[in-house]
Amino acid sequence: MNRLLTVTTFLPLAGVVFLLIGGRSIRNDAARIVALAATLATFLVSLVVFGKFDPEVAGFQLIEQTTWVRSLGFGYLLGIDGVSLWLVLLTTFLFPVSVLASWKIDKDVRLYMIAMLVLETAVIGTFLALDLLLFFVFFEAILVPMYLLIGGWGGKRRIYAAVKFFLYTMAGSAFLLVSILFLFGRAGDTLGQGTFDVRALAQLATTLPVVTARWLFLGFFVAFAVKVPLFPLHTWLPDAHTEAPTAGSVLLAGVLLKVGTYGLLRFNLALFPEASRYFADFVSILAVIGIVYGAAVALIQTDIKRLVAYSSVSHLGFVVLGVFAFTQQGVAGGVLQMVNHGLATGALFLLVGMVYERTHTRELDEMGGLASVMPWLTGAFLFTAFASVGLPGLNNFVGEFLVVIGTFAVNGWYGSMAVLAVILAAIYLLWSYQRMALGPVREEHRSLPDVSLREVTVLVPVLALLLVLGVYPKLATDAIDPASEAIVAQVAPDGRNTDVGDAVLADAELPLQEVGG
Amino acid sequence: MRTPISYFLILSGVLFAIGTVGVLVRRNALLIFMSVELQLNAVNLALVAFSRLHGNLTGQVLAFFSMVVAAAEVVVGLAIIVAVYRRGRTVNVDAARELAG
Amino acid sequence: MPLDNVVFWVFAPISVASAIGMLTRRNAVHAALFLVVNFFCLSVMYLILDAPFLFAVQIVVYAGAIMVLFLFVIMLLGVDRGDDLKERLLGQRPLAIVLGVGVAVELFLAARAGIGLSTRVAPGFAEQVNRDGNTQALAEVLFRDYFLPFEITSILLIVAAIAAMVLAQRKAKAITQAEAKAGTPP
Amino acid sequence: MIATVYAKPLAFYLLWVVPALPLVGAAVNLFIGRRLGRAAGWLASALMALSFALSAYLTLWLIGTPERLLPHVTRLFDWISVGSFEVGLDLRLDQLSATMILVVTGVGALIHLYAIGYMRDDPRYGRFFAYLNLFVFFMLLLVLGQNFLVLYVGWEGVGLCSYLLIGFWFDKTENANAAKKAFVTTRIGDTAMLIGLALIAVKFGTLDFDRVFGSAAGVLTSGSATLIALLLFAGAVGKSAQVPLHVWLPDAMAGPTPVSALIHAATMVTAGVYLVVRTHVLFEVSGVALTVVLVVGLVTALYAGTCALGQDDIKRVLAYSTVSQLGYMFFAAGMRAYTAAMFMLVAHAFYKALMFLGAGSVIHGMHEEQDMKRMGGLVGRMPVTAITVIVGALALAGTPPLAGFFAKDQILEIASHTGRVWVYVLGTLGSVLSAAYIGRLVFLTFFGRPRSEQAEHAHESTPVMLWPLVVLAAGAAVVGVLNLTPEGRLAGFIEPVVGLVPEGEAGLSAAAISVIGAAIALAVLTLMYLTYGSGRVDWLALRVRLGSIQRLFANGWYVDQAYAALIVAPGKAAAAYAAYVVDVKIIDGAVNGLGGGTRRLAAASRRLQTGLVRNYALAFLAGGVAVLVYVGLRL
Repeated sequence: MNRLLTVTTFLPLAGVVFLLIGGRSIRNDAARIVALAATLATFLVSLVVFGKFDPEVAGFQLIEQTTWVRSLGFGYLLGIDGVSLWLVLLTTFLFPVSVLASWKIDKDVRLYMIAMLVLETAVIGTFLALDLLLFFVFFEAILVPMYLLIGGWGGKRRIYAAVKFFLYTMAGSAFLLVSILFLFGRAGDTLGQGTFDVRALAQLATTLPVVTARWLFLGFFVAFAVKVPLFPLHTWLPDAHTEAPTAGSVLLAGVLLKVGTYGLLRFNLALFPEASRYFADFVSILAVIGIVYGAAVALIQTDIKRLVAYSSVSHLGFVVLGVFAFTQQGVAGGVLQMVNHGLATGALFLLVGMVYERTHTRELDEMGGLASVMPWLTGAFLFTAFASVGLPGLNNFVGEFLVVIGTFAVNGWYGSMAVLAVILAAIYLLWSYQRMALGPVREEHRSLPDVSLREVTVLVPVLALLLVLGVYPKLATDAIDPASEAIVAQVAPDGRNTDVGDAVLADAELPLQEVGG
Repeated sequence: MRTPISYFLILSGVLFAIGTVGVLVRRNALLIFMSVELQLNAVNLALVAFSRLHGNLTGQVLAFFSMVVAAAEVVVGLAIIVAVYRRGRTVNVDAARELAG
Repeated sequence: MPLDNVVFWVFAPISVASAIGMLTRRNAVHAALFLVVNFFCLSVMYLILDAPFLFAVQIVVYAGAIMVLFLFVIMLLGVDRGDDLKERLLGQRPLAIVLGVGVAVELFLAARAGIGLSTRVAPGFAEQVNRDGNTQALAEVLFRDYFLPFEITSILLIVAAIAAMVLAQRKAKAITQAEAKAGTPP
Repeated sequence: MIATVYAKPLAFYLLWVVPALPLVGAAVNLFIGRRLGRAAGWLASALMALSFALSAYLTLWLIGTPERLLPHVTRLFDWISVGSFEVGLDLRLDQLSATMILVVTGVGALIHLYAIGYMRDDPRYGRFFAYLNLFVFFMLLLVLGQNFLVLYVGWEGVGLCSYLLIGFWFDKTENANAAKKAFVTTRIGDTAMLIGLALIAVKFGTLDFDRVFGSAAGVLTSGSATLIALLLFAGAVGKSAQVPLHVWLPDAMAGPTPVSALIHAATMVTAGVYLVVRTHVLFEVSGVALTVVLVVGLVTALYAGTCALGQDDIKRVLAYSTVSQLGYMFFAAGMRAYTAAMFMLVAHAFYKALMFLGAGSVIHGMHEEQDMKRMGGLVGRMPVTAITVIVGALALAGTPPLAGFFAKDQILEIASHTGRVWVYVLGTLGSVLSAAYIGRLVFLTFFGRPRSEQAEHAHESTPVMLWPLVVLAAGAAVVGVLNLTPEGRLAGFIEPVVGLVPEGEAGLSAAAISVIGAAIALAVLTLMYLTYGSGRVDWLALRVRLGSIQRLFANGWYVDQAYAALIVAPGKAAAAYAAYVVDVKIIDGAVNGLGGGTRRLAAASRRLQTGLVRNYALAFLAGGVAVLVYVGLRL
């Protein structure tokens, strides 16, 4: 039986075992190398998954199924589709980058790396689990290493931030757990045997009373909305981002937030299609508020990390908006946008971290003119900022555009409001770049070094992907498209046209102009 | 045997209730402990009565186990009381208020 | 009136009275003695319930070993001078008594609802179940059906014995480094 | 929609090379520009020249190709493909885009050449050419795109490059501010445009030009056509600096002068005009949108003309002049005179590039002095610059037989002939203004006495800077032959794409309009000479006399200040409210309040924990009894 997904998920733990067995005798450099090797190996394995993945197939592939606790119906069920494929690739890609970016951490390196590796397993497991209980186990397992990373290696207010992060997420998860258990019980009543298998539950959930399904939807929704985070459940994010160490911020923005949007897509839409339609407007409005609000608040931040954090609130709003448009372009754009945001915002945090290592400040007012002393570093920042702003040709644009047209097909106002935030994005990112890099340089920064070889190694793959996915997004959308089509087919209201490309054909016969010979 | 089984059960219940009250009203740890023993014995009586009622020995076996466990419990419990007495020079349970919120 | 009925009506009041006696004595030694009486009455009950082996065990283990242990500890700690019976917790005693009566009433009702007040057992227990003697029959059940639990209780007893030793042990005074250097014994 | 039925046409193999050349130049200069040293500029210029040669070759091919094979479309690869919504990276060569690439690469090449001299001493010389090349790449993508999204890529790309170029000397804060202002202001328009694109995608299911335009009349109601056209026009307004989004352009003068020439003459700002012409089908379906274009163009032409009159900074005069001239092009397009607009675009590219480069030469000669009050009498010290700039100024003022004369004349003629009397009158007023401000510029700069130390010692620029001036001056002088009448050669060339020039018989005769136009230009120029060039009028006293009107013009009618007060300040306040009140007080307050409430509840309930084990036992028993009662009642 094919065990590829299990290997992908648990390979990082091999590194953990190594680090644990070695005990305190492992030196810092050795710990770093072990972690890097483990994450790189995981990335390679995930590339194998990518190679074996058949983009023509809409459903789950490479499924692995084993009974976990037979008497209770707990299963071990992994599977991958176009949506999770790219999120897993994003995860396995960002982890080696983050490990490399944490090279300068000197405090308890071994423990730090253990936390990173456990985190990777948990995140990958979250994206691959098709068994709700297994998903929940991974989902909760994310919390612990992340809490340790923020609380152990963070900035001045790290404890406050870590606790806030933990409590917010736990509060959300409580609702999730209750809902999951309810579904399990339902399955027991209906099928005679309780199950957490998402595929089986999706069948079952259609038989639920409408009101029950709506409550369950909300239970799932709260847990994921905290993670996304959707307005008004977002206030943990700026604190966590600001206080987390660089790699923590990168992973938080790059990967962890996607767990929320992924959960909405995978579970809320699939399990509760009727409730999803019922709450679509509510969720979309929250998303739009988040988009505009996050951008507006980012506008006046003086702490560069806070600024990027609020921009995440704005960008993730786009993802949710696209997903809840229930059109093929919206959902595919949303998924693509998850990947794009992970790369672009991850890169921004990497760069901010590098700047911080040099200037020892996150306050924009205490920087200025850095472009004169480190042209490459600030150039990379500008490049990433433009990607984040949605400049066409770079990755974010494609996702945003798909989301916008996907949303427009359903509701022009949501789309328009979301696009307005693009202006704000240009303002806050360019202004932050200006305050950081332009103008006269400060005396104490005059001798700061530009990027080192290690930092180039960290940045080049990420920045290259920003460009590649902008110029050739089909690389990703070829796999995402069938999956999103399947999801949309489940959830979209009957009779609605869910494909923007079909608009004309549905509306009118076209006298297409003859072109050429 | 002509005595109705329910008599034994009622006797068991009364003894159990007395033991319960004893646990609640006495302050001497040793006496509380004795009251617990009384409760255990009351239950044993019920078990044996049920054994007789159902015509098999399971209840008696259970009562037997209960006695064995009670013996072990008494040993440990008394040792704890001794240890507590050594710390506070008292076996008054009201004096041990470390858990007060 | 059959014999077993007579015996019951003799020993049941005694056991209740001794239990109440235990509850109300200030002196711990007296209370313990009342409890011994109570246990003895219960052992008689076992006898009329056709459980002679438990009758013996009750007398030997409970009335004998356990209560001796209690008395021993009472003496050891020197807490036999008597308790202050005045209740200091507001409402504790009346509430306890009310609840205790409630428990008794509930158990009474449960017995009535469960088996009725006048259910009498089928004869022939001694002939069928205890055919080769109660002890032998019990041993068969115990060592065949309940062998594993039996073994586990033996482990429990050992653990309890060790635990008692550990708990009751006086902590040896720690030898400070200075003392060790000076060579003075603790 | 790819026209590759028979053997692939020549353009299939060559078209993509046109934008690829500057892209290669950009990449090379970006990464190893520093090592190339001087060669960076020559490399960039050579690639531009090559690109121009190729464009010319392709245009010739186009002219010789039968109409039924046009337009030529090349799909480089599938860009976006989700569901049945597809966007390819498609390039299109037709008469309109051919005209544009010729202008962009031709004028662009000259500007590159000029920059070799102008930027000679800049430490980031290679970087500058990388940005210039990148800019041209995006501009070519913009005009060659076969669908809205490729156009939008170019559209945003030139915005990006203008940001980089305007803020090229970023160590001065005001340059950085200007760059940001340019990007953000144009982005406002771009955002509207993006909404328009989304609407098109939703209505048509495609963004391909041919399919959209081919079915526009059938798919769109006039209401939705108006909405889409106006949204697209908003993008054009931003990019082409029309009222009310014109504020970025004067500030964009912070960039190096070749940048000003490239952005404000040849390329970026004309993108808006190109967009309107390219998408004219949508505007025509709407009808109302065309009127809006006309009005905005006219208002801008007049408004910017007055502002140009009030400026002292030589580059700001030219900036407002550009805004004003673009207004002309827009109101031409608003009258459906697309060919006239395109002709004006071409002519303007020549003479405005010339003016900017000439101004740059002056600034260089004056040691970075840009204030015209401190110039004067430069004609003797910088003869080549002076003569070429005067040629450009005469062209701009509309003096026959230079290019500007024909361009402006045709627009006014069409206005008059189609019965739009008020448009004709206001347009003529606009040409009075343009003759006035450009005359003022020339006479203040080159005539009279030197009014400062630098002016005394000004020096002529190097040949590498002067040659482009000469070439452009020649172009500005003779490019009029392309389109001597509204139905001239250029019009005939572009007609297959945009349709015929509107005709009419109303109003004055063509000859009369030409004579009036020429007379006005000459009269105003003479007046300006008397005021500023002859030395007989104390113009400094005059401006004091004019007082508030002068200040109004100089400050661009205080539009910047109004925006700051009405939009920026309330926006900042709202953002601050969101961040410090909503986030901190309300949302976090609620969260913290929840925490505090829990804590108070705990403080209250801890009293239950007496620590008395008998209390606990009592509670335990009470619970047990209660459960038994419940069970009993259930039974």
